[in-house]
Amino acid sequence: MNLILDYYNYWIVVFLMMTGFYIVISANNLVKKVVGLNIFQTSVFMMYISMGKVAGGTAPIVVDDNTLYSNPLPHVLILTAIVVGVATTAVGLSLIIRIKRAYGTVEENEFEHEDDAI
Amino acid sequence: MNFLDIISSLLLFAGTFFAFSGAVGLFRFPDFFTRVHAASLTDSIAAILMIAGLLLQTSFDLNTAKLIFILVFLLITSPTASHALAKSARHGGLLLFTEKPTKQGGTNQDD
Amino acid sequence: MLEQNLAALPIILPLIAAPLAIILGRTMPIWILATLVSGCASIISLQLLDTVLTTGVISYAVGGWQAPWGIELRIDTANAFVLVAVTAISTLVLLFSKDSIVKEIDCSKHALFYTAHLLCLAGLSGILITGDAFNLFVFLEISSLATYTLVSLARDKRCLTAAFRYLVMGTIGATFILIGVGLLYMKTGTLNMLDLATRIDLYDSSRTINTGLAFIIVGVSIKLALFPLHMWLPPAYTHAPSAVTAFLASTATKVAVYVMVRFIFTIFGASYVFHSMGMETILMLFAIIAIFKCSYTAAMQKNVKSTLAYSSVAQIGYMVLGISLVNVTGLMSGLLHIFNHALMKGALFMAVGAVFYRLGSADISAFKGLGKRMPLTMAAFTLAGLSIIGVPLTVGFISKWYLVTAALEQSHWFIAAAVLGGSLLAVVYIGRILEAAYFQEPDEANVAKISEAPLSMLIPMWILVIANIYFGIDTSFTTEAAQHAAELLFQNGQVMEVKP
Amino acid sequence: MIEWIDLILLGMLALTALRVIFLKDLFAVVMLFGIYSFLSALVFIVLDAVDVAFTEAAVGAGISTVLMLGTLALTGRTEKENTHSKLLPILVVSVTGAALIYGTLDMPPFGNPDNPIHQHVAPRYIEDSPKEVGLPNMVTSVLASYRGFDTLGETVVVFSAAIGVLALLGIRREEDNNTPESGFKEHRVLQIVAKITIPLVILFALYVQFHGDFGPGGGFQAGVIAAAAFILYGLVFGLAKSMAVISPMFLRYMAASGVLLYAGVGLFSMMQGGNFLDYNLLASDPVAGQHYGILIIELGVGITVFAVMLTIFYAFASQTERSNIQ
Repeated sequence: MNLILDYYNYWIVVFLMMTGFYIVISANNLVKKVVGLNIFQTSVFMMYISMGKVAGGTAPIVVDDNTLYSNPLPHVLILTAIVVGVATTAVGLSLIIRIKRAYGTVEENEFEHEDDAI
Repeated sequence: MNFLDIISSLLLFAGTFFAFSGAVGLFRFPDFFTRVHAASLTDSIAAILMIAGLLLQTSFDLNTAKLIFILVFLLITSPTASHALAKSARHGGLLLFTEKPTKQGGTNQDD
Repeated sequence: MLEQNLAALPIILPLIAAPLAIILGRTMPIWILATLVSGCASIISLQLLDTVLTTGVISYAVGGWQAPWGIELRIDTANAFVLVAVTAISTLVLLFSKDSIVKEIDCSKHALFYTAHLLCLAGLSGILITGDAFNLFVFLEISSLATYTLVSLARDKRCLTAAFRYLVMGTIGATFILIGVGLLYMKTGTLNMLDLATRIDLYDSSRTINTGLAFIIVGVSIKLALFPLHMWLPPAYTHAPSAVTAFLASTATKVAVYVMVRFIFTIFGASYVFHSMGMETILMLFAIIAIFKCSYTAAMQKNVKSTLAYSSVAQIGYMVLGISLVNVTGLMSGLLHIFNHALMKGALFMAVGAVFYRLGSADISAFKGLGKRMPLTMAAFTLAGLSIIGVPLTVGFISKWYLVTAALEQSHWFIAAAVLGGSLLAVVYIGRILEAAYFQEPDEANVAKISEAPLSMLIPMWILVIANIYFGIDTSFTTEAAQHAAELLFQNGQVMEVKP
Repeated sequence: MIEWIDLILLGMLALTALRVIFLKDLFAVVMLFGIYSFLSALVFIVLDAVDVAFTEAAVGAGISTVLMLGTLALTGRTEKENTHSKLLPILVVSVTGAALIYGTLDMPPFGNPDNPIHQHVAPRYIEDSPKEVGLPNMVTSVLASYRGFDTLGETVVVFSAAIGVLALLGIRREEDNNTPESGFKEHRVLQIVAKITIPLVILFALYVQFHGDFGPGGGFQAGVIAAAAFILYGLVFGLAKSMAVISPMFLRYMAASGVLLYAGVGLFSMMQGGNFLDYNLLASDPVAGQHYGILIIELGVGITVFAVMLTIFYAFASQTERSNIQ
């Protein structure tokens, strides 16, 4: 029982990560791949934030001296990582738009076929 | 539990009820326009009731002001959003579920 | 002021030059700025290597905050050595690209090309210099984003799909590294590499740390294109503009190899990774498969760029093989090969770029008869090709020599044999191209437009070729640096102390 | 109580993510991603990461979703039948997942204050940063000062994204009147409401920008919000009008100057004889110096993020208009 209470959060987050990861590697449509990538990354962020939580703590903004604060460091890291994520998403989506214009499709097997034909 | 708390929880409860019924409507209603109607319920009355309930929980400080701002903002934007949705749908040729498609086009389908 | 901040400058200079380039707006001034900055960075990194060799490790606290609270930049011999290669190649590629990109990238995008190049350089230098595991991830992403952009700049539409595949694989790799670093952080509470090293020792057998190691190794393996996670690399290198390929092939994957070395030796410690986890067998296996499988595939390609791209994957196999031998000579041969391979592949891809500049194609059929028509370019190609094969008096021979020595030290006869077998395959794939260049007549249609490449391309190409031969004969500089770096890395992880 | 809310939210996240796998309608997939993002923002709030939640809501549910929708408008909204074998992905995911679950077994328990990450490094941030840096919001202190180099890197990542998008798509400025007006041309109500709300949104962005020292917020969130205001303007009044207000070229300069502002603070502190980004030297009093430093670099971040987000929107939107003409 203790095991479950200690780790339930991480287990669900692992499940979410793997769902995202599965979408990335199994999807044939490029937009869906990018969605999967985002779900994967967002779930990793949740893992980081989960470890920063202190039971009974509050957000790390000073209220008074005797408050228990959650750990601010994971928050900082994830703020950075979110930004990195959106930057990657923007570039990925731009590539998709260009691929659509060049190949007329955003389905991986279709343009792979065309690439092989060239 | 004092008087304010009771009022506040009543308001919150009512808000939850409307939010829930809005969600049910979103799934159960027959066409796009009625669904927009159901969805706008959550933005308007449910939001008003909930924020009112929360207002009673504050001690009339900065948080109160923030909540009021949120409420005002919601009251401006959410009806506009519903309006824009419905109008675009109508311009796009979506018909009410009671109407029949005519020769000029129009469709009952929504997704 | 400069003296004190020297360690940070290789990152800061290109980092500031990139936005400046956007403000400048015109291509020519941007090119001058980029080349100057990159040149300064290479001079600074030479200076840093010198300092590190004479006075020892440089530690620089960014923002004045001491590690582990702030971010530390930490330069020892290993990263200074790779940094010299990266910044030098970057400068030469910039010189080379001025004419090269005219044929391969739309005019309106030249300014963006140089900006992205600068960003990529900043990212790579950041990865090399930083002493903080999360900061490494941030710089990894800067260089990756710039790389995706660079690859997608070519006119051939296939570069788009190649760049997208690269983006997806690269992001998965980076996310794996992020997960791995997260697990380490969770267990140790720190992100500073040295601090991590001391604190990981406390939790050596923990399952969380084991998983962290696995994720980091897999993530980095994607980034460095270790077989079988290399599938993104050949299309990206084949379809990217030649100048970009020349830069990436000789720097990006090499920096990833460095990251692997850094994580294995400095952070986790060799004894944990290899003795407790048995990683060496896995790495060795994949490295040997990479050498044979990819050398073989390289020999099957119609496109010379594609041949060289597969050859790169095979060469990465040699580096990983060196690491997996777990002795100083092996690691040294790996580091040496990072440097030497940068010289060879830079020269080779520049030569292909020059051919592309004249003929608009990099197919083997385009190389027919070039031995007479573009003698200087093909001579450069030949010499660099001999270096890839590992002919004595070239740098390729030196790194393979140490690799074989390392294998024999461990009495792994079969590895020594594998290295020689790989060289034979290299003879095949380089030989095919040389055969076309020297013993076949050019196609009628091409005769008219073939002439020697412009000087701006020949000069950087020949600088690299001469370096190939110079460092093949006078090996004292490279071997001493690599030896020193390898010894230091083996000592690391055991002696570090962190102030409370 | 908190645990239960956490659990319910995580459950909803799991359902959303699973649904994405099986849906073929990409529009719905993207909307579900928006929901996923919002739900994860709620999880972040439950776990006390208010700054992160703010960012996730603005970026994941806001900007990312808008960009994805913009892409869908160009690429079509249904996914075709996937003929690839599902076996390999399932195998890879199972192995990876199993490795992670194995890794969780030695993890420090969730929420326990004795965990190593709460004992090492972080206590200094919690105990000393209000004195050393002088800000109540520790996240801002760590972000902008202790790990300011990361944040510089982050700003550069955003800048690189703009370079990437510009290189890939470019921004086409249609001066002539051939450009079809935005689809909302007839929406009088929308236009009026937009006129009322846009100033409020910009005001809010400024509040977030300068209040980040005391509460959740900071340059990044502010930049995104301010960009959202202009994106709304562009959507309602048409791209051409929006570009007349802020031209793409000006945005390029803005994006570059934000990074330069940030790096300039670092260079200045170097000139004062300190290390790169050492704000202590910006004023005679270290704490005041920290204050100035953080204020300026946050401004730099805000400017760059605003400019880049709007640039990306311009690039995407001008693609849509272009395909409308064809």
